[in-house]
Amino acid sequence: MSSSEPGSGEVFDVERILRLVELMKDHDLSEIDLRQSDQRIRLRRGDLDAPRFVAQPAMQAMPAPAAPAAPAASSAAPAPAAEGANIYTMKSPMVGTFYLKPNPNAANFVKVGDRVQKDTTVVCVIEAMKVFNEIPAEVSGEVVAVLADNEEPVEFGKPLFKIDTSK
Amino acid sequence: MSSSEPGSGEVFDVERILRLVELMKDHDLSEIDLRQSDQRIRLRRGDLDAPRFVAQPAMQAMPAPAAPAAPAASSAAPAPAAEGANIYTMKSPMVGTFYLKPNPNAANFVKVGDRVQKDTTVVCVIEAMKVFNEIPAEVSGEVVAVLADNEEPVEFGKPLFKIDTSK
Amino acid sequence: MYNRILIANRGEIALRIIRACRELGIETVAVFSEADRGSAYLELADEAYCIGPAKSSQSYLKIDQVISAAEVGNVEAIHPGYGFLAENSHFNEVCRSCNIDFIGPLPEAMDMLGDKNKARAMARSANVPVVPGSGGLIEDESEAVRVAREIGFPVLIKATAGGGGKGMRVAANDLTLKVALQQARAEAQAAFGNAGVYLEKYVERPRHVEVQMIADQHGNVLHLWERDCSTQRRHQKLIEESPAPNLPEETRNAMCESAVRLLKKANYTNAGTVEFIVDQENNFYFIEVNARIQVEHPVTEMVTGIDLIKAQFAVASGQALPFSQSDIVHRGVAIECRINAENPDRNFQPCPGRIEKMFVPGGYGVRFDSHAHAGYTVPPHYDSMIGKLIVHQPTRAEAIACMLRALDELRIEGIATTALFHKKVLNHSTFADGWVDTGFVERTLLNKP
Amino acid sequence: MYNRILIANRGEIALRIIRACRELGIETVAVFSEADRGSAYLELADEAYCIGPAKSSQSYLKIDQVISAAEVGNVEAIHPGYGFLAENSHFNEVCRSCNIDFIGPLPEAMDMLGDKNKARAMARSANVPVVPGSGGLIEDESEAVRVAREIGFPVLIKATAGGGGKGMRVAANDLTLKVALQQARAEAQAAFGNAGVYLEKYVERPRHVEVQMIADQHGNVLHLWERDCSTQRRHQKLIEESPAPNLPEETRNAMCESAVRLLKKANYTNAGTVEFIVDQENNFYFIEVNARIQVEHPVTEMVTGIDLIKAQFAVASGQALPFSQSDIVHRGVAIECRINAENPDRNFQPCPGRIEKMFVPGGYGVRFDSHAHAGYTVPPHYDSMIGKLIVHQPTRAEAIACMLRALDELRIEGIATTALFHKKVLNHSTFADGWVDTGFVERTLLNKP
Repeated sequence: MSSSEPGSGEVFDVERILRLVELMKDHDLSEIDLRQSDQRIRLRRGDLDAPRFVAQPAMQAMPAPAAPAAPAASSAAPAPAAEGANIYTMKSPMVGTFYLKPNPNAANFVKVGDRVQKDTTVVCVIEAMKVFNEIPAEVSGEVVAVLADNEEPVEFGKPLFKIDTSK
Repeated sequence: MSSSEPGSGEVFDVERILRLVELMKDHDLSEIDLRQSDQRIRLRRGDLDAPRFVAQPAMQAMPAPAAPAAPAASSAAPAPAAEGANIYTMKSPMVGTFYLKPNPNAANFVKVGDRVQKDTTVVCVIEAMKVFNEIPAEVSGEVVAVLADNEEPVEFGKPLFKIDTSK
Repeated sequence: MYNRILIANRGEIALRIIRACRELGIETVAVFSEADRGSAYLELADEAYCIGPAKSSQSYLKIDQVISAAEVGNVEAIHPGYGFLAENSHFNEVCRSCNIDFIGPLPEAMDMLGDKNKARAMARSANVPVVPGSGGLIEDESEAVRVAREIGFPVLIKATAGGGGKGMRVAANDLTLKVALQQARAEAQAAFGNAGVYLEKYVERPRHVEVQMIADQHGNVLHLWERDCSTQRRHQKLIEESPAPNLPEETRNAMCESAVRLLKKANYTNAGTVEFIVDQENNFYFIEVNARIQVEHPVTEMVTGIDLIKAQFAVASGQALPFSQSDIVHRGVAIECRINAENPDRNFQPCPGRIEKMFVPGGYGVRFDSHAHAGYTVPPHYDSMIGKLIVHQPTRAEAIACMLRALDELRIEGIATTALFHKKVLNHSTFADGWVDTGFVERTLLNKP
Repeated sequence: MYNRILIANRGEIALRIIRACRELGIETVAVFSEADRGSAYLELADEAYCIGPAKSSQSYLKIDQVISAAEVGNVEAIHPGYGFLAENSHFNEVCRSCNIDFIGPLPEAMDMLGDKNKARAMARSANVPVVPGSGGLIEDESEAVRVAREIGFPVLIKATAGGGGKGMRVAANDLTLKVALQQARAEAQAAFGNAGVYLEKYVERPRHVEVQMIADQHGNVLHLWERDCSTQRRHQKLIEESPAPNLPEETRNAMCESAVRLLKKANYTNAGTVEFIVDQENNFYFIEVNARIQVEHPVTEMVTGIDLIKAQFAVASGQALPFSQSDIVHRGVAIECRINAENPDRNFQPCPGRIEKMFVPGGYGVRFDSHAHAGYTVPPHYDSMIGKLIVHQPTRAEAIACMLRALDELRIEGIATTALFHKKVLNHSTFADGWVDTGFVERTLLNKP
């Protein structure tokens, strides 16, 4: 392999990273931090998070909220997660029951491929405390994915739609 | 291998990192941080996880035994730790009271600079249960350091002398 | 008994309620803010719903979101814990209007006791002693002097529109009273545009003693003896214990009986606390009722052997209390130290952040209630309490010794906590002798008058 | 009381003793092997000396090194904990010959009760029931039949030179007895070169019930009620509880009184346990005395409110017991689960190694005694127990529910433990009904005859 071979490509040499990781595991290293001028390889492993309860048979914690063991901070931002440049993920503004159609017999408000207008096109209804809240699109564009099922209970921050704003 | 070979590749030389890790393990280092101009190699090992009580004002735990937070295993071997090539560290074979001289008025058994003969030269006495155990040198060579004080309580594995076996 | 309930709270009290429910076989639905996402205790709930961002006003205090989660979670009841919506009678009403039981008293009782003046009036009518005062506004000096002589000096002059100590004065005799009255009036006028003031007996070096109550829907109103919570800093409790040291038996009994009379009159149900202040002559005066479970409830659990959270569910679901007053025997001494993420060396400023390492004390007589663990990040958005260390021993001296050794064992690294400050308090002769008043900590340990 | 003592043990019991000493204001000197160097609990001792390499025979069992550490550490007494030197009467003598108190009974009592035959004889003379048997060797068939009929079938034939089940046979009637006798003889001859055998009543599905004792040097010998330790695997206790379920009150009292009679006769002092087996008809038979504090002592501490380690120091230092038999009231139900670093899925093979993460259960009624923590490495050289989870509740059903929720909370990652296996036991109807015998676990849960 090319550990001694010069060139800017070497930092990204997966072979070597692999060897470094093996080395960390074999020798119980918790961190490796290598720098040279503008180049850096930093590897950390081991104990960074909370005790995990998910393996517990006696519990059926809702995967969505409970699963992530990462520090709260990492997932704390309810801000829309940009994906690619122009894909906007619209999340639930409240906890409640998600409806894709105004009534059981009606057609869906929107389906993949539909164009939606910011603040005007109603994309779904979320029922909270017997109130049916019509939720308008947060951006203009084309619906590229519907991420929740009709009548599914959704919590605050649950991704509902992906909308391509470039179209 | 190319650890001594100059050039931009050397910081990332896995072979050398491996050697550094061996060194860490042999001497129970928890961290190595090497820097030179824009170059840096930083390795951390094991875990610094055992909760530390030493800061506790209410406690005066004996530093010697209590201090190392490294996993017990790493320091479990009572084997003499080689230092340099030819310096042998002679450790206490028992817990007891360490005496450098046969009686208060006598001269020390040995002092720095003295030559000692393996199994024959008595280098100290350790009193345990009213019994004064004469401790002979474990190797032949020249005493280069006396590491315990007269009448000091010593525990099993406490370094007592450094002996240069090359002389 | 319920099959499924929602916990409208977070942190240690949420975990405390989850624990009780698991033992009772009740399924739990937890709610959490974005800041608490991923907390380990949530995984002990059967379900957990995010109800909003970190800010309490947009999550834990948002009634519609909590109720909506309760409906989505399909629960029969909501336990509010303490703080947040626990004493919000509107929330209490909304729950019931949605056919969801609120684990606490009825809204009417909550409102009645929540209003200081109404509560005071009810106390009088239940002939529970209250701090003597002018009752109404003081019109002129002569009246002030008359009232002051009647209730006895020293007296406290309070602005009726008051708050934050503004328009407050202490007077020790007729002369100082006249001066103080004018100053207070002027200050009140300036501060609130209302010069109205009233008089109240000034209680020097009061002790804070409260009585734990539990009442069912069948007219049984029982007390679980008292707690002394005099070890405070800025009116924040630091250490609570039971029994109250150096409290004469007759005072103790009279106080507990007063609490029972008051809550009976208020048709109170579920758990609650009746707070009193006790002066240096062991006279006690009613202050207020806390219509909720309190942080320090474990102290009472240890000395009575009664699980208060389990009892709350039992009475809320309509069960009659399984014990009578005479069954409630007080055994030994329990002390609780609140472990807060605060830096005692920096004026107790909150110290949120990641707990790198943690060693929890254990062994005989030690209980630790905490949702924290190594790797847990204390969020900056909520109160700083991260755990409660409770000990139970046959005698007070043993309890103090046990608490000291437990505090030595407790290791929380990565953030500052109040653990070691508690040792200062426990090691002080005034605490050892059991003569702490509510001003002790600031006066003696923080050198503040 | 002592000012300074040495703890000749390691792990959780060393920590347990350190905790008691810190509460009593006694300075502690700990000893440790190279394998335990750096363990956190050592830092809670006032001093700690390394006394040898990992191997017990060269450290924790090395009398001269322990005594030497005691002299260097200048202590007044040695607490041996359990295991290692705890029941070594020679060590006991050596301590006293060095003017160091041994926290336990006198060597004479230890020797007397340590010898099974002497103990059996003493039990008979104290009129404590023992398992009926032939007493001496069985010479011929006719004698065997006579004795068997006398003590009642089924009977157990045991080789006098026996061990490991060799030369052991069960006989249900005259016929099988004759065959079994010959087989046992032949097997014993082959195995030990000694065909001598004797008869004993065979107790079917026995329960293991033991009585906790404490005695001072002033003739006070008291019992602290019983513990049921029938939940075992290969004679290793897994779960202990008090009171023993389904044990008739009169049996319980008779058993406790027998234990008192026996230890009085043996001039026993300090803490000890008298073990019995109880048959399906609730007849109880004396088995042996454990002349030490036991692993499961916390169960008794919870239900009696008496700290047994503190009591050991009190009586060893010459104090009279501060309570009488009538003061010892049994309250509620306590259960202990031993948390071992073993893999239940791999025939409980020991599983030493590093604990990566750990979450300790807490809350009302839960006690956890453990020296382990995140980052602690369980050494392979010693027994695999890393903690004891104890619960105390008003009723047995509540205690089981509390233990189940605590086991769910307990998280130990990096090594396998027996935590989840305990849930299998606790959830089994036989355990819930309280009819576990010493063969239950293997017969029912491990499908072994």
